[in-house]
Amino acid sequence: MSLSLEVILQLAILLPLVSTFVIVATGKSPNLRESVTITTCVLLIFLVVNLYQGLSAGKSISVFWWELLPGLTISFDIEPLGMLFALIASFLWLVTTCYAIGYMRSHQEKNQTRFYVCFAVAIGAVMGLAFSANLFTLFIFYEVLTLSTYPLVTHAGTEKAKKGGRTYLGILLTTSIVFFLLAIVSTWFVAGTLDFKIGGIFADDVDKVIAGTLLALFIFGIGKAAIMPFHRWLPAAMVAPTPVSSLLHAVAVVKAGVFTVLKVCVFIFGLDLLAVLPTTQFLLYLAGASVLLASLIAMRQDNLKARLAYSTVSQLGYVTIGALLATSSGVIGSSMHIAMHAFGKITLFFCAGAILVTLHKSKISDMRGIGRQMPLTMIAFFIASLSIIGVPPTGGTWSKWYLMMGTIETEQFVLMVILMLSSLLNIAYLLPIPFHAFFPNLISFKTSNTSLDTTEISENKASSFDIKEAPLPSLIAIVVTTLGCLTLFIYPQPLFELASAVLTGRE
Amino acid sequence: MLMDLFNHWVVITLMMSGLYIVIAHGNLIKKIVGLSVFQTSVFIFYISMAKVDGGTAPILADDIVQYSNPLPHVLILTAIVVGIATTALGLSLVVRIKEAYGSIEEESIQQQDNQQQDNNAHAKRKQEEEA
Amino acid sequence: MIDIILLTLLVVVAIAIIRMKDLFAVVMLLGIYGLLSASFFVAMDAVDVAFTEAAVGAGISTLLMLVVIAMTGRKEKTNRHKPLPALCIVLITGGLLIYGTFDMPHFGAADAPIHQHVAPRYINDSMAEVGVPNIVTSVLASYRAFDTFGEVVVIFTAGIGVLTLLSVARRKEDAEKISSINDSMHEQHLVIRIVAKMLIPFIFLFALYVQFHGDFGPGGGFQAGVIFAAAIILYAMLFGLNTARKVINQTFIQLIAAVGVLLYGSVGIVSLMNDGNFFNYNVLASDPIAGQHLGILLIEWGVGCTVASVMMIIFFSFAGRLELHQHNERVKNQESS
Amino acid sequence: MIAHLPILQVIIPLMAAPICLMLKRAQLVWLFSLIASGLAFAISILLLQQVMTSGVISYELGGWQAPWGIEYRIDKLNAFLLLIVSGISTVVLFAAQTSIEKEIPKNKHVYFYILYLLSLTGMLGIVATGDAFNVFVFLEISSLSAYALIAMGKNRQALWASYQYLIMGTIGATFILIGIGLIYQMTGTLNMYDLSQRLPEVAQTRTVFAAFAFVIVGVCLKLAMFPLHLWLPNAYAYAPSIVTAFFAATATKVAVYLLIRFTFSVFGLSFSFTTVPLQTLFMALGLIGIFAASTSAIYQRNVKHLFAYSSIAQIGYMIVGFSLSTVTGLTATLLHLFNHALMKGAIFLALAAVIYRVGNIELNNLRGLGRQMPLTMAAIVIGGLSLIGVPLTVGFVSKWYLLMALIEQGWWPVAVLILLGSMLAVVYVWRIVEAAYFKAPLDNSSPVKEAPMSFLIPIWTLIIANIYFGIDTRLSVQVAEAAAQSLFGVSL
Repeated sequence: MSLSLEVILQLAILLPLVSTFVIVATGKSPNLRESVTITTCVLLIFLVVNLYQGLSAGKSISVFWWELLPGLTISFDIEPLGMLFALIASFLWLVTTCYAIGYMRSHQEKNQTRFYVCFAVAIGAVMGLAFSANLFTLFIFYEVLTLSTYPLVTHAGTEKAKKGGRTYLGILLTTSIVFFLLAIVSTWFVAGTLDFKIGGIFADDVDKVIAGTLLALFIFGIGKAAIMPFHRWLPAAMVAPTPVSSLLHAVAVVKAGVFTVLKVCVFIFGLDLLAVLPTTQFLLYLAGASVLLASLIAMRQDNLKARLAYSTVSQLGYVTIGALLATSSGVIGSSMHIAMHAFGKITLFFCAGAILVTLHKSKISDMRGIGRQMPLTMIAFFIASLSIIGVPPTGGTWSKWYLMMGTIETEQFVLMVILMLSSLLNIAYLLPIPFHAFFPNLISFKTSNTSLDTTEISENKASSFDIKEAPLPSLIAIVVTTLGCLTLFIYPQPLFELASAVLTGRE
Repeated sequence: MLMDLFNHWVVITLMMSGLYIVIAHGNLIKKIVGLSVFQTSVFIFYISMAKVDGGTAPILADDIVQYSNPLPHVLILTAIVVGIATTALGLSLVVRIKEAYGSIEEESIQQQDNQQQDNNAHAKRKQEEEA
Repeated sequence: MIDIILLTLLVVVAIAIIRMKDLFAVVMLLGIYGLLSASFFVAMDAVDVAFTEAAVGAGISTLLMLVVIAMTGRKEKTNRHKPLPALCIVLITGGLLIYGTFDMPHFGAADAPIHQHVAPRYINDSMAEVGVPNIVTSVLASYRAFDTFGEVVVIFTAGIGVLTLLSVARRKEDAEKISSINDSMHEQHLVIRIVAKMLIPFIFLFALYVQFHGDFGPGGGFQAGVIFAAAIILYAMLFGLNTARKVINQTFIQLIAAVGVLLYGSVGIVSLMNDGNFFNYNVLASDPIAGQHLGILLIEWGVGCTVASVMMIIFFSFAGRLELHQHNERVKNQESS
Repeated sequence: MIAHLPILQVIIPLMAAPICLMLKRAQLVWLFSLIASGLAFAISILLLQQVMTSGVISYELGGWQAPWGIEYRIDKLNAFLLLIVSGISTVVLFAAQTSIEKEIPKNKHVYFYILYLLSLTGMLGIVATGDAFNVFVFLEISSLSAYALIAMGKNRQALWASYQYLIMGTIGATFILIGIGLIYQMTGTLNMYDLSQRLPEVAQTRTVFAAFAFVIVGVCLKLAMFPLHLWLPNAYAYAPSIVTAFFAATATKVAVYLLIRFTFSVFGLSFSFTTVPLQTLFMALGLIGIFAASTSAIYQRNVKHLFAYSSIAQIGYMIVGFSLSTVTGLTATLLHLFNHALMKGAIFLALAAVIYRVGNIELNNLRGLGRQMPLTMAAIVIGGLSLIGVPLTVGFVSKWYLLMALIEQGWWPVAVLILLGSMLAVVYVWRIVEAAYFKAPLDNSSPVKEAPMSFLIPIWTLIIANIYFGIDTRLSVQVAEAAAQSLFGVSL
């Protein structure tokens, strides 16, 4: 490869954006349009892998684009955490695109060109976000991501979709502009720079109260991390088509949020400062509460996607906790959890979408016995659930392990208990779904209206002789991500290396 | 001392009666009359500050030593012209308003506008419901 | 003493204006207000201003308002909709101004700052620098020529504004019908018509006198323009708009209005060409004083042209509208009867 | 000729106006006024360059020395403003011919261009002059032409709006006249620079205080600052669309300029902000203005009304920056002057295009336009994003500076309020986005075509400027900062 790594870095950001023009141009012929998308995905993965190799070889890759105001630049720099995020996002984009092709076609959605365009813009924004060298660049791509995903959320164009879109945009923009931007400006004012630096950018003698306030502003401002009072947008955004929910709300958007939280904790504040700030403790408990409460709410949801959404809110809390613990195992755990949860949750969403497309069911209570019709899907669902819960043989085990280690190291026993409790709750709200799918005749929890249940079950039985899986592209996608969950258990080495290099900078 | 400022105070009273007419009266012509009174009174204010005791009109002549200040006169000449320009434009607006609304009373015009707005809103809502 | 009396009268008139409901009376009172303030200006040694105020405040604006009232009706509706807030605003504003007066230089004091700074040069040196006895004219036309240019542009703007608002494109047969009715009406005033016919040339002559005499006494382009326009307006009122329109082509007056502004401006441009600053008349002729005289003469012409033609434009627009209005009323009455 | 640039800046559009009256044919007149405005723009660029390199330019009209004659005094501040006004005017004028075709009767087109040029002249004159009374004269030129232009609107409400504006505007101008009279009485001079030298001696008098109050109230009436804004929404909403685009982008800017000029240069910083409690008052009014106007904007059905209220809110931001009386605060205000001109110019031009095609500008008329007029609606969306202050648009740059200025002074709560205020902008901008992109067109509406090129070119020129100056901030920030510093007497 003759291209320099700097060029590749820029290409990785620009390629998805450039591809939008081609997608628009080929919008008339769906086949051509989708092959353009797929080609872009493959190319992007190729570019990112190249970058990864460069990083592994110990090269420093940074690009400077533009100085907006004196000292305030748009520039990019590759470090392990960003690399990790970019790898996951680019890989899952390919998978999701495959899935989306199957889903969108069989669902006969309108405005598909707009869909793919926004998709590409979003992934470009994620690349920019992952590689940004300072908070300002990150903020720009953060906002681009918000705006480019809005049309995806409201894709259906119905009144409900619009309402969901309003909540989505309202919360994300409000938090990012009112808190995040304020925090950025203040950081700029206090520290004089916004560059990400290991160990933070604040002077040693910085006023603890101000820094603490800033931390709180950051945590609340990064609405995409969905910490509890500002989590409403996530369930609201579930009105989107499933591929959108899966990519954006298992990978791109929410992970951009926690990624930003990690970045801010590690590279703006630095772990040393973080550990002594007065608000850290408070925010930790807030994140803990978010984890627990979201799990509890998830249990009460009957809509599958809503349940998954609340589960995501809860899992995001894990990452935030890991970041705020301010120890190396916490950070490693968080970084790995970004990846593990991404694979697990995207699989779950894929399955939910598959059920919706083939059986037109979105309520959990309607899903009894569907294991016979969609065995592959439901097995995948089961494995992914295990990963979310954090049980071997799935990747989720590792990240939860490190997170637990973090809580023990810092003697945050309350948090440890919370994490464990939440895992139990995970079991309670996730596992029954595949369980009932395969064994519909076991006694249900709702004994009062058994009669109703039985009739439903018999209906299900009547129609459940044929195996009726999702469209092929979607099915491939499900299989791939499920295998990902398993592989990450057996072979977490690259991830682990990247995650543990976060604090030292280079591998 | 008070007598020396007395002139100013009377002029201020004049200005304020003009301003009062503009604000308090609803008749459009009366408002313009008010503006005229207001502006003319400001002219009086300018001209009275130009006066010098024992001075004469600022036209040079051999046997005069004390002249009143010519500068405010110049300014007010300009301002008078500006005033008539505004009045003329204002009056032509009044004529057009009378033709369009059939009235030159502020209240009635406002009422008609509000009514029209309500009607529009009503029609819109109907349209929306149908759609 | 005379100023106190005049001021008192002004106050009385102002109160009467507030209280009157009959717009016709209000307009007449406004005319009186203009005249009284003109008299006050004379008492304050501001003869030029008095001249202008009498022509404008008492003359033109009263005339315009009367034309408008003829169209809109002369009754003001009784209710005053917000007397209390208005009173508050007025009291606060007035209070502030009165508060401001306490540190003001006293009325007529010769040691006030305005008599010490800037103005003395006009009084002492203008004869040598500009060479015109009327200091007001030299300040107006030379020291602050640009303000006066602005003033001409304001008048021009008003003319164009009134044209956009009131000009009517009417059909020919309508116009003839209207004019035939009007002509019959005007025939009643035979005596006045003959007297006016004799008077009008003298008014023109007077306008020319004021135009050129501005250097030495009160007067100048603006006053002359108004007087000139007044003569035409008088003619139009007595002989009917249509006759007047035949004498004075409407496009032609618009052209003159534009030419006036251009004439004024080109004096500045010519001084630019001669390496002087804009409106530096010194460079217009070999001798600075001669240059000043030439410059002032030309710009006063510019002012006169624009003012006279804009006044006519305004009057014709209003009166034309009035005619149309009356015609429409009559048609309506005929239909209803 | 270079030495005469300051006067040519004003004289060219001024002299062009009467010439237009002689040209008669509307198309010719349009071309001619476009050239005149373009020349003014070119001159303003030259002037700005000259001022940035060699400092203040003083031009004595009539060759008379400064306090006796009228002086044109171009410093960084007014050179910047001249650039904004003449630039926007040229771009907007480009679209005028097509736009007025449907909104103004044929026989009045020539008058329209004349009044437009006169209005431009008035604004340029206000900005360029260094003489307090000359300000009044040119203020009246711009106002009178504005009244007439607004009254040209299609509906009868335009007449009523214009009349109300006339009354308010004349009261404002007369207040300024009173204020100028009072300071003249105390100092004996009308020249702004001379005034700034002579005012400190008499600064403690009650007369100067009253003068200050009158000038400020008068200017704020013109500025449509919060409690004095009542004339603005109707005037903007019912005026012909081109006029709205022109005024929204320039007229209030000129008034803000006057406010800055009088408080900082004429009365002086120490008087304006120490003797008089201007800071608290203005900050409070600015904030209330932001919230009250943005909230009203949310409830408007007419899109022109909506953005008119948004303009009042944006003025609030400028006022807040101004009220801080720091270099950064003033820089923020000046930047926002420039940036807001770009956004509002673009948005109102795009609305003009919508009116040209659809004929109406209620929110419902926008339904489905995202597909039918994609380029125009995209422009409105980008302009709206800029209003919100999304990064990489100009709106972000000015918001950034405003926040910096507030934090610098420790006004944290105000910073939060400012940001909350921009959330209200999200709401009203999003109502438009939803209508345009996510609602099906009404059944009885006929499909429309994309706007013609004569609209798209100026609209997108402004939109690209919106993005360009959001990314390359060197020019705008450098000039705004230099202007602010020079007002504070900080040497560079």
